[in-house]
Amino acid sequence: MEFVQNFPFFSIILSLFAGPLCSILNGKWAKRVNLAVITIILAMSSAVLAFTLRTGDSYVYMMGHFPAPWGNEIRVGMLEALMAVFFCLIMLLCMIGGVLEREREIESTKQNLYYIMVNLLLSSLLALIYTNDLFTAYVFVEINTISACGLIMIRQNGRTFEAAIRYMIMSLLGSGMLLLGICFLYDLTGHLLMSNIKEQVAILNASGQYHMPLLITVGLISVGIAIKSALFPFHAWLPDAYGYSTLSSAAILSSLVSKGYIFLLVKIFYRVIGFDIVRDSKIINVLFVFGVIGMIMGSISAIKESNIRRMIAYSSVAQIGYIYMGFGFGTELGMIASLYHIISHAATKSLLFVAASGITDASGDSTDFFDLTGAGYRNKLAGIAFTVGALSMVGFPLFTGFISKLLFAQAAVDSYHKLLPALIALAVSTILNTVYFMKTVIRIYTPEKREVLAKKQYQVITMKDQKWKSAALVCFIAINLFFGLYSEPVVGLLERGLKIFA
Amino acid sequence: MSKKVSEEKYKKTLTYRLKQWLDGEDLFTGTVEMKPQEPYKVDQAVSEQRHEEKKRLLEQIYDIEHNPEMRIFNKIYRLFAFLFCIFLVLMLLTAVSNLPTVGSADRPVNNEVAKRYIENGLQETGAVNIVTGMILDYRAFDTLGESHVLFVATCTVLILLREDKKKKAEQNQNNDRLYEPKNDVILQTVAKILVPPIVIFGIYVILCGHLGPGGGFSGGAIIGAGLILYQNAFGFHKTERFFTAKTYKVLSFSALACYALSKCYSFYTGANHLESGIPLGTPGAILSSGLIFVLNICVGIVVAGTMYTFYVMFRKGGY
Amino acid sequence: MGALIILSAALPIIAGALLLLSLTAERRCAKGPAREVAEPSAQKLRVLHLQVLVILSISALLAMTAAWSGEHEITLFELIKGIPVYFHTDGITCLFVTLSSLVWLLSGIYSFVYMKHEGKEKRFYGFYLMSYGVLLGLSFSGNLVTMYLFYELLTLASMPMVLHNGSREAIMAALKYLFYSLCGAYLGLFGIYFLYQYCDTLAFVPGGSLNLGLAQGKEGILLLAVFLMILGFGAKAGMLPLHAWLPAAHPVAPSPASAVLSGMIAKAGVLATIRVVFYVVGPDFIRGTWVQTVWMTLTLLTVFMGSMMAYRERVLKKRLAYSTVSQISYILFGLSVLSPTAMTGSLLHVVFHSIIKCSLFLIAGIFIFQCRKTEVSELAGIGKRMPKTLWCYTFASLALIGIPPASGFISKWYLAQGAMEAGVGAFGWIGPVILLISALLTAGYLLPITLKGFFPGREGAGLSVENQEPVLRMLVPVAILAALAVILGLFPNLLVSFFSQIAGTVM
Amino acid sequence: MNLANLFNNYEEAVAMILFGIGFSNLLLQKNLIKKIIGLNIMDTAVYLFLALKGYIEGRKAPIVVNGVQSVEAYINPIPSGLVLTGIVVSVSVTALMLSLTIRLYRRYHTLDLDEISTRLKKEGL
Repeated sequence: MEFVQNFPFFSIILSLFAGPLCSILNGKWAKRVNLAVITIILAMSSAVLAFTLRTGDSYVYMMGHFPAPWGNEIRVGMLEALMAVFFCLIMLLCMIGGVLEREREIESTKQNLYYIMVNLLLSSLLALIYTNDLFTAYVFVEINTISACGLIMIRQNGRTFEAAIRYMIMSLLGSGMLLLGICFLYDLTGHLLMSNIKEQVAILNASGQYHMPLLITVGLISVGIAIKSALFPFHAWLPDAYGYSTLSSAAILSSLVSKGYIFLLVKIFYRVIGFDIVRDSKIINVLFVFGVIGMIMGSISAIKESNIRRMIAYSSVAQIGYIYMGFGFGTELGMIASLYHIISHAATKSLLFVAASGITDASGDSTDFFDLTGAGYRNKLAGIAFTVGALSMVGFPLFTGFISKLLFAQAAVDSYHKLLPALIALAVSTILNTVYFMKTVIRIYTPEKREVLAKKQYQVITMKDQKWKSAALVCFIAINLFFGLYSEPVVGLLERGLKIFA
Repeated sequence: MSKKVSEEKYKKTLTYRLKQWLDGEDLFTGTVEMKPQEPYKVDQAVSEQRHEEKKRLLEQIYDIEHNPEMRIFNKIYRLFAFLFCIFLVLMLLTAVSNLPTVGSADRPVNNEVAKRYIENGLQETGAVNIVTGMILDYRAFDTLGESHVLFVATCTVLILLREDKKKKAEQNQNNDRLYEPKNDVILQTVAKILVPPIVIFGIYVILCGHLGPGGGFSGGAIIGAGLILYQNAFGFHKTERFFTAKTYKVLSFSALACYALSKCYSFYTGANHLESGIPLGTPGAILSSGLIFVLNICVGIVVAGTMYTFYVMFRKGGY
Repeated sequence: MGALIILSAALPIIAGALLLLSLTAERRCAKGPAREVAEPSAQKLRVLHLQVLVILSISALLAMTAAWSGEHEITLFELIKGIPVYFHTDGITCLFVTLSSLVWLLSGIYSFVYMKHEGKEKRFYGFYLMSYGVLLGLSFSGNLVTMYLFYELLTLASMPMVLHNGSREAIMAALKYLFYSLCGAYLGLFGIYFLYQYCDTLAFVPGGSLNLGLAQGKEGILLLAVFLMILGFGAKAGMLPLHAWLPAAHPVAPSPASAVLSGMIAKAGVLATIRVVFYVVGPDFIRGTWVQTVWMTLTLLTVFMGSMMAYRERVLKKRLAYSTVSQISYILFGLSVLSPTAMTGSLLHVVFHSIIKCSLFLIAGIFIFQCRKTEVSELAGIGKRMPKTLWCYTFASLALIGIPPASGFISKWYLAQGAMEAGVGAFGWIGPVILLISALLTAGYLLPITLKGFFPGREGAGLSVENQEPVLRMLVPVAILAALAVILGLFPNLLVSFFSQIAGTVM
Repeated sequence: MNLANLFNNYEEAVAMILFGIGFSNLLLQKNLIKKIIGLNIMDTAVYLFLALKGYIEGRKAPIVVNGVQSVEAYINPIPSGLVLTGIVVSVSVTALMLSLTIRLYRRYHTLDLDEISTRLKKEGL
């Protein structure tokens, strides 16, 4: 067993350990520790990715002295490694991008608490990515939920509290159903480890025994996770949470947290239930329908929104709709499209949040749509970055959004019955996206009247004023371009990873 | 000859609009704010007015008492939610009605996993209490996560309730009697008598976690209860002599760190098939079952601190 | 050979990017709070012009050689599985490559002088080169997705040329242009999703690669998709109903920019439409369907409306813009008739219109540059001052109107003939009639300038004396273009045979 | 649903009904405290359900007494462990919810969530 193979476990335990460590440090040191930890984990995960690419197969890592099914274990393939690398990257950039806001908006004595939350969030995400045990997954889902709630409400105003409590209620409903589903599965199969459960489920499915409970279990788990990841009807908490929490929280929440749950759902589909069984159960049609509705409704409410950050938040409702639509196809291609969209949406949405904050900085911290007039000239880089993000969101070629839209179209071609609704939904939501994103871009590039400028005294922001944020923005743009142009290997990697994922 | 139409009337007509459109003036008035020709103005007054309008609108929309649509919407929403709950319960009952019978020994749950836990648990973990052995050795990863759940919850509570602002703290000092109990003789006497046994019992429960019912969580909870009782009786001044925020920080950090590191060690050795040199000792003795003993203590410390911290935060927002 | 394609397209893009980068670099080292770049010295400018000229000519040379030396193809890389970025060359490619090289070179030479009074040369030439490269890529692109990619890029690269002078109107016009093109392109994308599924391949095959067996029973939705694509790509070609950006964008752009804009970039829409209709879907699929009818109606409407608008327009460049709208719809009408003759006609008209309209815009630029005149009414008596220019203008307009033997006549003849023999029912005669009317209108809105210019009558006092002929570097390109406009009309056989052969391959 | 079996494991049925009650309280109650109570009912129901998984008729708790180590002697230890873990989770979540409620109450002097959000929307924007 090579030493590299320990890295997934190390990365989990390292971030887990960094949490309590931050509790005894002051804010500044906590920040340094946090950044260092994320960087180290990024390096380790890329090493793991390289390793899995070399071996081309996934391996099982035993947590403790007892093999499965007696002990815990984690399982690492290239899909997991890729996700880990990507999540670390995005989280690092978000943390770098949001430095200023954090220092401005968080009480100085509570800074370190924020970094505790981030560390534990990272560890729980990694655990969700790697774990091979359902109950462990449940425990870390809870960590994920609570620390996400902490991220929301660290900036203390009424909005965030309300958002946090709505978020908690929703996700508690979700995790209740998830836990119940896990109990059912345990009762039916007598195992908690995913692989063993799958064997048992296959036997049950063959014998036709316990068909009904199995169906209900799949339903419970899918609905539970759908609730937790803010699928359309359950998104009430989302706009406030993303719109009013501090910048890095908004970016991380929108790009990573919900994605962690979604990845868990993929894992459960493939590794626990078996995808063909899921396909035969009608549950994915429900997911499809809600995904499509979410695509449209999210965009519509985004058009109606006049607060730029809330607008971006609503657009991520639509994007999550895309992802679930991809699941709904119930095909390999659809799953790959969704996985790719997880990546591209994470890259783009965090870019958009950071850029939007840059723009609002240049317009007197007002997020109101009409006050952004001409902000693109006052903060050039942020303007460019926002334009890039917007173009990527509306599926402009060269950027990642275009690729995922193409992949969705390809997937739609495969599943005959869902073809028409899927394509029409794609087209409609693309047009809607164009409307509200282009509207914003046009607004931020509409020159402001001189007298208004004289009255409002906006400050002009250059790259020197916000070094960190600018660096993050540049990296984000680079990532978007990379995934837009060089997507072929990534998609291929996703395919291979998905093959050995089950 | 068509009769002359006045300018503004003409401006209203469809033909004029069509002409505009054909001239390519702008199709998108109002939707994408493209008004190239007449200069666009946003001065203070306009924006003020806009905000005013928004406010009024919101006033109308969101005061639920006088907004029938809202009320009806709420009613419908609640109705649907209720129906959903009913549906859920029915589903679950259906599922349950198809589950294997409760209490029978031949259900899928009772498989080789439980068998090994029971039959070899004592030898493999050294814990007489099989459940403890299971959660702290076989499935220790869950428990690690679980104690961190507790920790992160404490941190959120600190975020929400800890008063760090100077003047707030002073206020608390001023109306401190609001937090301090009257010197209640009965309470204090009872506390004098009760607190030591409670704490000692808690310690006993923690230490014997691997021998009998109990363990870190229960024992820690008991100790926390003892601390809370003490605080109630004697007030913050006395507790602050031995238990402050700093104490809690250090304790919880060291406990969690110890927990994490030891588990890290055992996971690492286990995964790499190395022999962990930790002696299991003789089953039944206090100093037995290797790491489980240590872990119980760590968990106990964390839980006790957390319980007390919850209480203090809810009560006062600061130690 | 394949490498040549990439090279010729990449060279201008990279060069332009480098220019822009150097611009930002200058801005960084520029002193002062305003960070304004000092106006470059004449020396610097000459060097810059030389660079631009060299790059243009080199890449033009490469592109020509790549295009004219038989059919090649090259796959750059796979965008996603099964969708490569794929280039190949055929007749249409040759046509567009040659034309755009010609237009870009000539208006480039012209702009060396013209851009003096616009300023910000570096930025302009940066985007000028980039859009040239992108246009080359567009005409080389060998499948639908590649074409879409470059089509969008073209919008992005050409937009800054519109907003060059940075005035509020310019910016709004540019954003309008952006918005219209994007929306059009998305209508196209929706179509691509469908064709992707029902075609054997996305690559361009003469006569189309639509798999009718697969499309069985799905005709309705497919027709809708095709229609949307025609509409969407028509946006760039200024077809109703998405034409509104053209008259807004042209007047504010610098004259060389508007020359290439209406000369070639608007033709990109035509190119896309040709590719979709004749190389992917295939003309047989939409012949005789409602799509063809609606398409023809729209184009004819545009033809008529455009010339009407041009007729009642005061500002010269705006008038020319409207005439572009109508003239390009001639081309689209010729395509929509779906007969070889008409297609030959429209391809001819592509060539002629590019040359003519380019020269006309350059001349309008001369008027602005020499005597700051934009309104038509102000141009009375201009012929006294700059007869050569006005003669060029006259020849060009004659050609555009289609007075035999000038070039416009040939193309319109083919168009009308094709329309009549195509068997498209009423349109067989409605089309030619409308073409005729609009030709008259064209005469109506172009010739008065000549007349007033040479025979100002009493109003000639408007012009002060010192307005003289422009320098040769401005005059020569215009002269060349005007001459071409006439000469090609005199000896059209080569072009005609070439285009009819192209048309023969697709129908 | 076959009723006979439903009556056989009526304990589980009770747990499910409890779950439903808790769920609907968490979803429908306006009062935050009641929501939290609902949450606890829900969790408890799940733990009851989980504990029932381990129960085997006439067997003892899994603590080895005088060396008997046969499967027949003890109930299944796994669910008990899971319940332990779950309880801790629910404790933490409850604490978090309660402190959030406290903060909201200090701000708005009401426990009605709709009321709070209405006020927010009125004051906001």
